[in-house]
Amino acid sequence: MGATHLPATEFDGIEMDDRLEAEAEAQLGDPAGPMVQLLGPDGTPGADPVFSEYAERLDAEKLRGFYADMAAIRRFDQEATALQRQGQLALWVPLTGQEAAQIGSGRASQPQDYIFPTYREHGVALTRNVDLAELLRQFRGVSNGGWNPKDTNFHLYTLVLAAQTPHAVGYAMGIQRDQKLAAAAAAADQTPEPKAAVLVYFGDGASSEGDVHESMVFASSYNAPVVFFCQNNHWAISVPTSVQTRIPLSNRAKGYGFPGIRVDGNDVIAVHAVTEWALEHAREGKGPVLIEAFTYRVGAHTTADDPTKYRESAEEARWRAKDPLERLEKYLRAEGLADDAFFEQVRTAGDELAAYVRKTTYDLETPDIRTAFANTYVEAHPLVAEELAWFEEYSAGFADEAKADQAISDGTAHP
Amino acid sequence: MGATHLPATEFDGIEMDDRLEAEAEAQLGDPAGPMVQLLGPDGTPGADPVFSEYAERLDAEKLRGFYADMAAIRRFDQEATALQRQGQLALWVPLTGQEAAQIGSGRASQPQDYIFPTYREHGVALTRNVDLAELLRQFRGVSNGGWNPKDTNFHLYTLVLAAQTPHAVGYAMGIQRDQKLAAAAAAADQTPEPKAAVLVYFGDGASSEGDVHESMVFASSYNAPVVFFCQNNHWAISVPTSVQTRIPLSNRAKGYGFPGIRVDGNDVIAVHAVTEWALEHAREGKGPVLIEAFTYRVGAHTTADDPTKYRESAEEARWRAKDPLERLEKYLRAEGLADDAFFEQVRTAGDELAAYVRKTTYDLETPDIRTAFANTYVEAHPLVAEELAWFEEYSAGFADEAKADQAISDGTAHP
Amino acid sequence: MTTMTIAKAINEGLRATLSNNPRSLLMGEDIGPLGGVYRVTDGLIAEFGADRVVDTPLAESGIIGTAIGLALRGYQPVCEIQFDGFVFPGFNQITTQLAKMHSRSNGNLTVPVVIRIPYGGGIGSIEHHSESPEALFAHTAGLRIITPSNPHDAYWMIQQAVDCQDPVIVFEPKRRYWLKGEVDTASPGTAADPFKAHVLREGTDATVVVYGPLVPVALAAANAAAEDGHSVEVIDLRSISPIDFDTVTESVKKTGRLIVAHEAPTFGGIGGEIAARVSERAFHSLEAPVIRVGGFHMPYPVAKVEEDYLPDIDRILEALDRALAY
Amino acid sequence: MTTMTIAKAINEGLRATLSNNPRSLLMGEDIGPLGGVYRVTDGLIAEFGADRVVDTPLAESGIIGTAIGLALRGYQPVCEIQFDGFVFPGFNQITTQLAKMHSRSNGNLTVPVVIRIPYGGGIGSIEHHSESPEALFAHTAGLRIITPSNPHDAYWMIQQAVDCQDPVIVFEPKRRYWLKGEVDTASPGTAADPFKAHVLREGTDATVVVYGPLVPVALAAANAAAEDGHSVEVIDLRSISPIDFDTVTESVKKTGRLIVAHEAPTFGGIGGEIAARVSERAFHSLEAPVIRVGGFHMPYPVAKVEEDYLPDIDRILEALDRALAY
Ligand SMILES: Cc1ncc(C[n+]2csc(CCOP(=O)(O)OP(=O)(O)O)c2C)c(N)n1
Ligand SMILES: Cc1ncc(C[n+]2csc(CCOP(=O)(O)OP(=O)(O)O)c2C)c(N)n1
Ligand SMILES: [Mg+2]
Ligand SMILES: [Mg+2]
Repeated sequence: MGATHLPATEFDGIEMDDRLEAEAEAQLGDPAGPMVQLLGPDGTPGADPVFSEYAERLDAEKLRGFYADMAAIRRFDQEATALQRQGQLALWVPLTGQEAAQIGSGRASQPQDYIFPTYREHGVALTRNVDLAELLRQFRGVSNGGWNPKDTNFHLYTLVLAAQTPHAVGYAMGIQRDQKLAAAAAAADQTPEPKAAVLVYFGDGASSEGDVHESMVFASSYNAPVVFFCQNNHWAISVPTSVQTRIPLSNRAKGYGFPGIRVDGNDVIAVHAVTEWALEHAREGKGPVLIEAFTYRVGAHTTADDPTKYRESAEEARWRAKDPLERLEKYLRAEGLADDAFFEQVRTAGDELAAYVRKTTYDLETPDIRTAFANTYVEAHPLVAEELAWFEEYSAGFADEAKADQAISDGTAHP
Repeated sequence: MGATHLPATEFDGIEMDDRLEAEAEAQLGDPAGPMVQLLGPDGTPGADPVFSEYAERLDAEKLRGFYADMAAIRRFDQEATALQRQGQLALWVPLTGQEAAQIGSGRASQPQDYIFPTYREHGVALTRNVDLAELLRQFRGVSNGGWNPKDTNFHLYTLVLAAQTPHAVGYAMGIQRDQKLAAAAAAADQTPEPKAAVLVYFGDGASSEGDVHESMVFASSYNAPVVFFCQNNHWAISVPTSVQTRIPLSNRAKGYGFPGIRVDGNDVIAVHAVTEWALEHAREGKGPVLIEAFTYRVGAHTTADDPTKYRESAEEARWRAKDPLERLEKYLRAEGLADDAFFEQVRTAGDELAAYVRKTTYDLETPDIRTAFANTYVEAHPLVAEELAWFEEYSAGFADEAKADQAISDGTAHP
Repeated sequence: MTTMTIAKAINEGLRATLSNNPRSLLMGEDIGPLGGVYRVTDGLIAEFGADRVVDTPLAESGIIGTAIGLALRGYQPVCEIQFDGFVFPGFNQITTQLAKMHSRSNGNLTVPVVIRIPYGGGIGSIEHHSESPEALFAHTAGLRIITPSNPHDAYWMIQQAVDCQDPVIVFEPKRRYWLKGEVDTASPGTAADPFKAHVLREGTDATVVVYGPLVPVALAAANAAAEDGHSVEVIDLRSISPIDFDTVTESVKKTGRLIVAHEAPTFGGIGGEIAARVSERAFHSLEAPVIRVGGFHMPYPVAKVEEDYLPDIDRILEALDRALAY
Repeated sequence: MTTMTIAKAINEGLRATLSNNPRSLLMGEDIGPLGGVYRVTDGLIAEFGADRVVDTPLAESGIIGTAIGLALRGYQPVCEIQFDGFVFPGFNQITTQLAKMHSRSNGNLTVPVVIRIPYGGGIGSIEHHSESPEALFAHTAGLRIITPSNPHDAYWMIQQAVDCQDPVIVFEPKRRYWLKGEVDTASPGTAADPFKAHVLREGTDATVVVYGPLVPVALAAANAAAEDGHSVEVIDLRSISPIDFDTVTESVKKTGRLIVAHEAPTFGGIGGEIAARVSERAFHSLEAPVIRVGGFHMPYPVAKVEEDYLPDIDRILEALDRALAY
């Protein structure tokens, strides 16, 4: 079949099936297609005609910062897992293995950008200065949204998979409108706001949800300043990525006509470069970008999960060999950008963070259901008021009973 | 930017925006990209390395049949529109302009294939031997599904846009399972069933719904024998295709790794060839295909619609010049495959069809709400029984009242 | 005072909103040049431009979802869902996201999205175009649901919905779009609170509670009952969530009998909630059980039999007879 | 008779179905090698293979939608929705397609799809993992909804659901998955009809109607009430659509008082339907209004306060006191 007749795929329609099979198989291990990589698993730097430029902007301090961030969030992850084991948290969602994808992308964002995470983006939270103790509230069962997104432009975690993706596009449509208003204001001699974009995270599993599609349709239609960041960590709980797609997820962008880039998600430098490029692209009004960060969830899906049910430990071992921290450490040491003292300092800082998190978790306030009554609506609501009144009376009854019981056992009860 | 680094799109990430803009603009008129065409608007045949072979299989009778089908369904469309104007139908959804897309694809299907239409596929219905009078039941308001899909393997119309697409994939998954059972049966020396596939229709507007995406994900994941047939008729009621996508819709297949083909939807020979190829592909276990038939809705969205509110009549005129019937007529005449007598005969047959439809529409039974009570559940249901009993008593009350009134006016009422 | 239809009143209400509130915008399928399939947004894109009146891709989850995002950025989107039966692709965004955002953010975030849904039957239409799914939203905390029955209410309620900091669903009684009435565009008057029920007609023997499309039906039934010597009080609920139980209970304490009618199927409908709560609040006043009049437990039937399905004057009178028979 | 948990009973029921019915199959997220997040499908993929136990892409609309297609081709799919709060992306397919297919085809087509949904709270979980959305499905005609409260029912009801030619949603009380009980795998006995309510405890002073997770709570409340000298009848509804009103009405005619409890929010919940219909059927027998006990009108709250939200023994006793006070 002539290639001219299948403009819609790069596959030859007749032979494509065998190729597709082969490719799909290949992807289950290492990615078959090209992938942006600027730092190999052994710490050797790579080169790229476009993204090397972004990597070159990074000075030693920035690079050390990446390492410190990744080490901090890994230490935090271990501490949270421990807290869950001790019953201090109801559940924990570990990120180990995905530090580069999260720190690299988060550090590429600007304060004026707005970020929609899913529920595993603790590393991104760190880059947005979210108090990590606040982040644990949700997992301790004392809050559904532990922090105020207005403080950090880091939205709450969303547990309904992919539901945040259209929010991100809508937010970006709001930025577009704000920019028009700002342009008018600037004409009226005010300082213009810095241009902003939206960065939205979702997983390889979530990519199958219809909301991701509708978001991409809207984003493309309105040329919205949004970067879709898909962390392909190879698993959706027990389901491998091959069930969601038979070709790299970055290809999804082809259906909508905006760039899709697959990047080595364990290479913090490449992730940072690609995300910085994509956010600039979006902020400049050039439209959406899809980034697929090819990475791996080294631990369990959550502390309630048991990966031995569905995958080989050999696979985990293969990916541990591509560890994002180790490769950056190798690079920093090889280039003489960091010494033992630095790594020692990072370790100490990690321990301090862990201690802080442990303490603040123990101290987290116990919530009151009255808060839930108060926050269901912004404005007054008669049904909520009625139910709250009932609850108060009902609770007071128990208090009275308790008092009475106490009085009886105290012997102070009036007969 | 090196093309190697953006495997996920064929666009150069940095320059893509201008190109995208230009391409999108171009697509609003004629398609910019290549498109399968075997019969030009002026009736001159085209050639194609793959699909010409399929066209060559068509003998004169088949081609005349295509013409007769297209003429019949256009005549039917006019009659239904007239019936709506006369108040015999509540609503009509005209297909004029899309005859080639529908007859070409419908005629490419085999009896064992199962077809899921949306709500405008009257031409496909014709190719499946659906009684066109039965088809009008829905639009007369006497039935939600005028025919039994089991008789024709042509499913009911679905009005919730895109909702039928996952049904199609599920049905195809059923075919896969049946084929395994059949293979076992064949081994046990029974005649094997002919291989089957599913053909599912949806519009350019519906393509934005999440269900289309989830369907393509499932179809690709299970390599299901399903052909997605998108009739891009340029409009979703008043919204142009450019709001749904900025590049050809056939590109959507690229995101899932199966072939996507754009075909001239006003060229019945090309549509037939491409669909035949795609259905064979699916039946042979090679997986799904997306076909985008590039066509135009020449009339209103429905008889309730007023296209002058949203588009120029010049656009309609431009598309009338690409009329699917005229171009086939030109070709048949030029090649000496049909003469005046044939076209006269087609006209007479059309008038007969119109007369039949008119008569059967007048005669269509008036439904009874008791049918709705009966068909809500397959098995007995106490609430339905209770409500039906109430309804019978209530209705009987009116009958009694009417009888009493009658008796009074007759003077036969007992005091 | 101006006379206009409900459709026109909503159009004017939206025009007023777009004029007064620079961060409000409209979104939906075909609401631009076409002006919506019911012409409710007619002329607005010409006046306010495509950034304020947005023809969206055909995807309801995308419409609600992006509206939530716009609201998070400080905008006040008014989404049109083309027909009642087509809200369901957006159900997840409404139920799990829109309704809960304020609560789950501990009050830090507000998402004042308005969703307009033409609803109800009686227009001889095809499948999915005649449904009354209000109960499926009323059960979810965090949403408010209102439904106007006349042009004056329609004009003001749409604006009040946008002003409200909670998400509001406005169910518009589509078969009454062409119902004409007086609108006072200068002042809402008694329509100042969209969440309050209105006693439209006073009576002493029984109370009929209705909303939206059935309001004229109930008033006609009350007229017919009056001829038979029964004095019927008619209440237009106006707000389905919250429900103004004070007004309803007060009426029932006076009349002793309650009929609730809606087009939605009786089983699991909002009539059950009203019956249950009023029975609790006015137990000793009730001379008869609350009688519900509603759709049957079946998908909305085909147009040619919808008259048998829809609560009409006779069905309300039959219920009244049953209530009076106790 | 064998002793097993509810989770195990469903697992055994599914195993029996897969063995007996070659056209049945299971579909869902993580139901394969993992055996489902609650291990309800544990071991089944090993026994029946990946064509019968299908790990699907992560897309609920796709799961329900393809199940409908499989049913149209003559298969009987059993879909697992991972948690109550995640059914909403599939709501459109359930409400507009699955429920209506038989009706809209004039009875020509059947779609015997089963949807399993673990539901309810009390497990200290995070958001969206503790909800009780049954009322949002009960309002839609064409669906049937059942919920087992013990292993014997669970074993049989899941099989009966697959056998039923109508679509059936099975709400599984997730906090009772580990509740043990006797299962007679040889015969359903009194559990032969999944749509019939069971009187679990007889009484004379009041009736308590519950289902699913609250059944043990109601039984415990009845025990406590007995100590105070009140004789309480406890009914396990078992089927939420249809509701076995005959059994409930008969009981209320005897006891004169009814309390309905469910975890779902009271407002717009199925308790309203029960209160309304029983009030109509047993008006003269009711000594008190039907008292409903349910969740508050708020999104399901965070784990640390769910005890304040969930109906428990004390809440049922308080309702009983109120009913007895009339
Ligand atoms: C709509 C919805 N369906 C199901 C779930 C249950 N669930 C939680 S996480 C998960 C897997 C997600 O996989 P992926 O998107 O790859 O993200 P990852 O956990 O790997 O970061 C599932 C099925 C959910 N949260 N939301
Ligand atoms: C889910 C849903 N939303 C909205 C509608 C209302 N509606 C009916 S047809 C239509 C436009 C469909 O356009 P397209 O898919 O291109 O098909 P065409 O009518 O052009 O054949 C709309 C918005 C619907 N039927 N279903
Ligand atoms: Mg994943
Ligand atoms: Mg179209």
